[in-house]
Amino acid sequence: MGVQEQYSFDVEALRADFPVLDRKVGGDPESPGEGPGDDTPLVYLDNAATSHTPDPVVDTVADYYRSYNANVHRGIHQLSQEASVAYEEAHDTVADFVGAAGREEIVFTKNTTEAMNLVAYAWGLEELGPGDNVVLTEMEHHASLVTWQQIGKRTGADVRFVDVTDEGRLDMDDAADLIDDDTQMVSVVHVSNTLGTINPIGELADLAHDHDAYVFADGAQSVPNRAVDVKELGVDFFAFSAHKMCGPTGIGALYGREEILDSMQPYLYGGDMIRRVSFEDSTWEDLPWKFEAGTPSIAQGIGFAAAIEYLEEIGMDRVEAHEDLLAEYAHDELTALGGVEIYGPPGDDRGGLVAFNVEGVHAHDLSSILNDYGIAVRAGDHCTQPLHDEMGVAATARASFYLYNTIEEIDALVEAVGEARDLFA
Amino acid sequence: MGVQEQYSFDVEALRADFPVLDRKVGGDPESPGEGPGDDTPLVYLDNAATSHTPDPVVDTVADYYRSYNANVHRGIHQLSQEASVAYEEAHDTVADFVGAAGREEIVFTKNTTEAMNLVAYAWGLEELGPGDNVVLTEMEHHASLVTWQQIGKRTGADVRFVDVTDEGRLDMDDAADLIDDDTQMVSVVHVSNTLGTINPIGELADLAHDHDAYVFADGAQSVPNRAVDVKELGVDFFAFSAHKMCGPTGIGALYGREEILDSMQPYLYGGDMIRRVSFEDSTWEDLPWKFEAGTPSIAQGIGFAAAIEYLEEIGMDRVEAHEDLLAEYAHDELTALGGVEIYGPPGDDRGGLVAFNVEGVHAHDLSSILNDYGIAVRAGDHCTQPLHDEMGVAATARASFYLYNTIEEIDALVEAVGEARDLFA
Amino acid sequence: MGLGSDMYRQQILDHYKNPRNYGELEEPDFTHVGENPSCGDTIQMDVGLDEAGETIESVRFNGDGCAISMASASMLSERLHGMAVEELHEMDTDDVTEMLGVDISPMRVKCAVLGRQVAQDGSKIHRDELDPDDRTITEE
Amino acid sequence: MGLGSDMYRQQILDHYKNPRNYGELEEPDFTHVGENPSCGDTIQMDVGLDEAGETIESVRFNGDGCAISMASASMLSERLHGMAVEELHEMDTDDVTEMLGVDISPMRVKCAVLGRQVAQDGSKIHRDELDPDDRTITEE
Ligand SMILES: Cc1ncc(COP(=O)(O)O)c(C=O)c1O
Ligand SMILES: Cc1ncc(COP(=O)(O)O)c(C=O)c1O
Repeated sequence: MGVQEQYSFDVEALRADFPVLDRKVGGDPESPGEGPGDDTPLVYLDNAATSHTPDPVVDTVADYYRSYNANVHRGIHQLSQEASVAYEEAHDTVADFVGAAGREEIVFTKNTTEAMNLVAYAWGLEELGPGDNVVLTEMEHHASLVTWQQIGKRTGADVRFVDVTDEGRLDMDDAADLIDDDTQMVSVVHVSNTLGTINPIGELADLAHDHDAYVFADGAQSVPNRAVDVKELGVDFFAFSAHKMCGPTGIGALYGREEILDSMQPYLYGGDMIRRVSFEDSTWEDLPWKFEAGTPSIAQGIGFAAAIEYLEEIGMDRVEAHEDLLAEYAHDELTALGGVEIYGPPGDDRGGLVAFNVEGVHAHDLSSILNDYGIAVRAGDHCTQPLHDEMGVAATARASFYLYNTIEEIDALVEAVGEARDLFA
Repeated sequence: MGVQEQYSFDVEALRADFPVLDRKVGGDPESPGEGPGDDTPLVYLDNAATSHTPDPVVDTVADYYRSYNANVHRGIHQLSQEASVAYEEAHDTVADFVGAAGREEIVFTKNTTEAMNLVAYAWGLEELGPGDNVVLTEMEHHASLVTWQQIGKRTGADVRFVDVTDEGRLDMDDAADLIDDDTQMVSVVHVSNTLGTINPIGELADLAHDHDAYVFADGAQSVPNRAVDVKELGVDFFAFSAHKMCGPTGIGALYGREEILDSMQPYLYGGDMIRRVSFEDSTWEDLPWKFEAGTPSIAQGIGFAAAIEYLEEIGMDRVEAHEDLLAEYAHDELTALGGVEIYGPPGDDRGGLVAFNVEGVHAHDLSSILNDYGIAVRAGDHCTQPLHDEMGVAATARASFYLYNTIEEIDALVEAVGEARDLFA
Repeated sequence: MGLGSDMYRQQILDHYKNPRNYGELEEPDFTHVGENPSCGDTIQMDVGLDEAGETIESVRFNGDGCAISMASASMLSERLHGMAVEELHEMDTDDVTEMLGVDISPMRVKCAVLGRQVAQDGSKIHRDELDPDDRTITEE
Repeated sequence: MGLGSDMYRQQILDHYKNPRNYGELEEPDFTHVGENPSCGDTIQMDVGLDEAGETIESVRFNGDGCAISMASASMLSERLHGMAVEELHEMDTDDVTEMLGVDISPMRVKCAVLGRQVAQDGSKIHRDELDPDDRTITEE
């Protein structure tokens, strides 16, 4: 194809770090990890759901358990010192990666979803009330949509949704209408996990700040793929998950501006987040520990930092270039195939994923058939049910790319989609 | 000593599964995992803070990443099927282990602390109000003490503390006085992480149920060490953490009786916990998924099940016998040493830990000195500050044991404590 | 190829493209609707019984969904003709896959059994064994 | 042996067991209390200055805590005699460990520096450079 020559780094060499990419599929799914019962090589295009984890990250996690496993923060013994330093410095690594001022602005959470809930509970439940409103978009992931919807119900605050245009972009006129002086929070997805749209966070932040509202950008699909600087974006809160960016499951981060986090009451209560406790009352630890109650996800936090170091070694600009290349190629080839409807903006202006439907083929059938070809895509509503309702479809198939995916894998996808189309014709 | 002959399993052979036990300490704590700068063998007696993780568990986690890493629940492709089956079955394994009816009664949380907060938020914030009360004990861990204290403040409910006797036991007469018809919840630690006391959960559950109150037992220090059956205990809620029982960090479990969990509103909102979402409202998934929002801690959940299988292979009765042996031996030897004050019940009636102070030596100094001998103990308030205030000390040193600890390690502890005592004499 | 391809044998595709007994009964003895939310599948089953109420005499189904759920409902609608209601109640997942004649991959079983579940639940409601407010949902 | 043992050299133990300048000043120019919550260490420093307010003339400390924090406060109280206030303000962690003459393991640094921090914060409050409501806490 000659497209490989455009790769911004040595993709084939990098694939060696991901043994799961050598999986053959077709085995007995009831016996995971027991190896293939078939010879179909895996083509993994479900990276927006979760990315794979390279050996250096898996090894970092294993090394924690094998060399210096201990509880953090309060131990005087050496293992605890080592674990504490590594866990606390992981916050610095994450902070640096997204341009936060320091560890005091980075709270480790379970995932993006918990980060959203943390702010909804610790800030929203306290600050919102009847007459206030929270502005979302029609393309929000359930992580923010359901959370603010339910917090709205509990506090009496109104929840509004910025329209999505036919091209899959935010209607910024509608945004300007909806965001008003009663708006307390604008919660918006940075890169849509269904449409691939890259939203104009800076503009939305300006709109929100003009009305003294906060902005929470959901970076679950942006941080894995592009260089992000929260200060440049001008957001007040930002969240992302390690498992979508070469990191372990079970860990994510909330960025919050220090003044705001400082003014917020705690969210989870327990050990490690307190300063003094009596039977009557308690006082709280400094940031970010105030928001990390109980034994934290130590191994996963350390693994998160290792994932960031892995990505930084490649360079986020190169990762983004690779995603752009694959997304545009997939968009073009699926379009050329015919009988395929693709959702969202054009191929040269989107994050690294393509959601589509094939005429006459239900997305779940399509996904089953692609699975027979070893191709892993996601079929469903991708946690954006209301957006799917707006698009008038129950489900879409979504192919999403990451740094180890290749042009050949997209060729395999396109060919298999063609076969499915013909099967149902 | 001859005491080894009383071991209920081959402790030396088992230690081979825990490479961290071969650590030498004295190296540079700023460079974790880079190996020792000294030759002092590690004696790890900080298991109540966190236990070590055996190779079979570490390998299970690594194998997930290397062989079938994928997001769960909704994927049709094979990796997602494999990951889903393994993650969902991990709930069954945990349910079986503690005698729950099935996966619908087991919610995976970050840790014990989050499990407590889940109930405090999803049940407590809704159900508690002025006039109600929650009964705790003076020996509660901050995980429950601070949580109910703060939920009490937010709802207007009264929070009461059952007295601890001089011998470190619950004053059951006081419990009978405090638990009344306005009591909605009795939240009590099963095995105290400071005193080692094994509390009479069954009796407390009867008291609570006589007054139509729920019982939440904190099993963080009991499940790792003894066979637990939540139905036999008669509790309504129960919680524990994998990292204290050979499992990964970042995962724990909440047991809740199905009828109660079913009647509760969700806690965290987002993907995977919903059935239908519109812009206006949402409906919820079945148990336990209703309480697991967002991408779960998949690798850690699978690792949790592997830890349970590891423990079951040894047998929980044997684990308990080993803990009893070590706790009694340590209690006796430290008592015999002289100049040591030990907190809590006698040596033959306690969980596998001993908290103590040496006359004239601050616990932090003691811990520093023990660290020089390679001995890792915890010094501080062990997240029971109010209990320490009651005991009239700012801090205690705590040695806590697990299945890989030996009589020789306790001998080393006792000898080093003696040296510290003499140094300060 | 793995399990899935097998799922789209000619017979399945034929039933999907040309569903049998598609539509509604004018005077069904019972009618019931169920869904499989994760796929967005929805199926309605209309059933007519004999005088004794023991044997199924007529069946129509309609709805929207993936090939597996639609083909399975279509094949079921043929199978149910003349079947004793008792026998319907005894149909389990194995009977459905046997009827389909293909291996169903685990994540698609809920699609395959939707039609059967709707028919069973409809009959149970008809017999007052199930609360009519209970919705039929095939999802674990 | 590692870092820690070194911490309990004779000099440290001597200052711990026989603290110098222990007590309170009758008329201090400033007095301040600080704590290290995780250890439960609490230290009060009373300081008297010369007429110009530039040189430290008298120091007393009291409190409760581990050997490192107490010995460090005791040694500091000796060192401060006759020291320029400016010099006190310039003291950093290295100066404290140098004064102690031993390596301080990372988790104990907050104990070692508590006395110095209390003295510095007290002086800053005296100079109106710090809000008197700010508590002195040595914990990262
Ligand atoms: C009795 C008790 N409860 C609760 C906890 C909290 O556990 P985690 O930190 O895993 O949430 C602990 C451990 O620190 C404990 O010992
Ligand atoms: C845009 C977006 N937001 C939020 C999430 C939720 O992330 P997590 O499941 O890791 O909490 C996802 C991924 O599923 C996503 O794509």
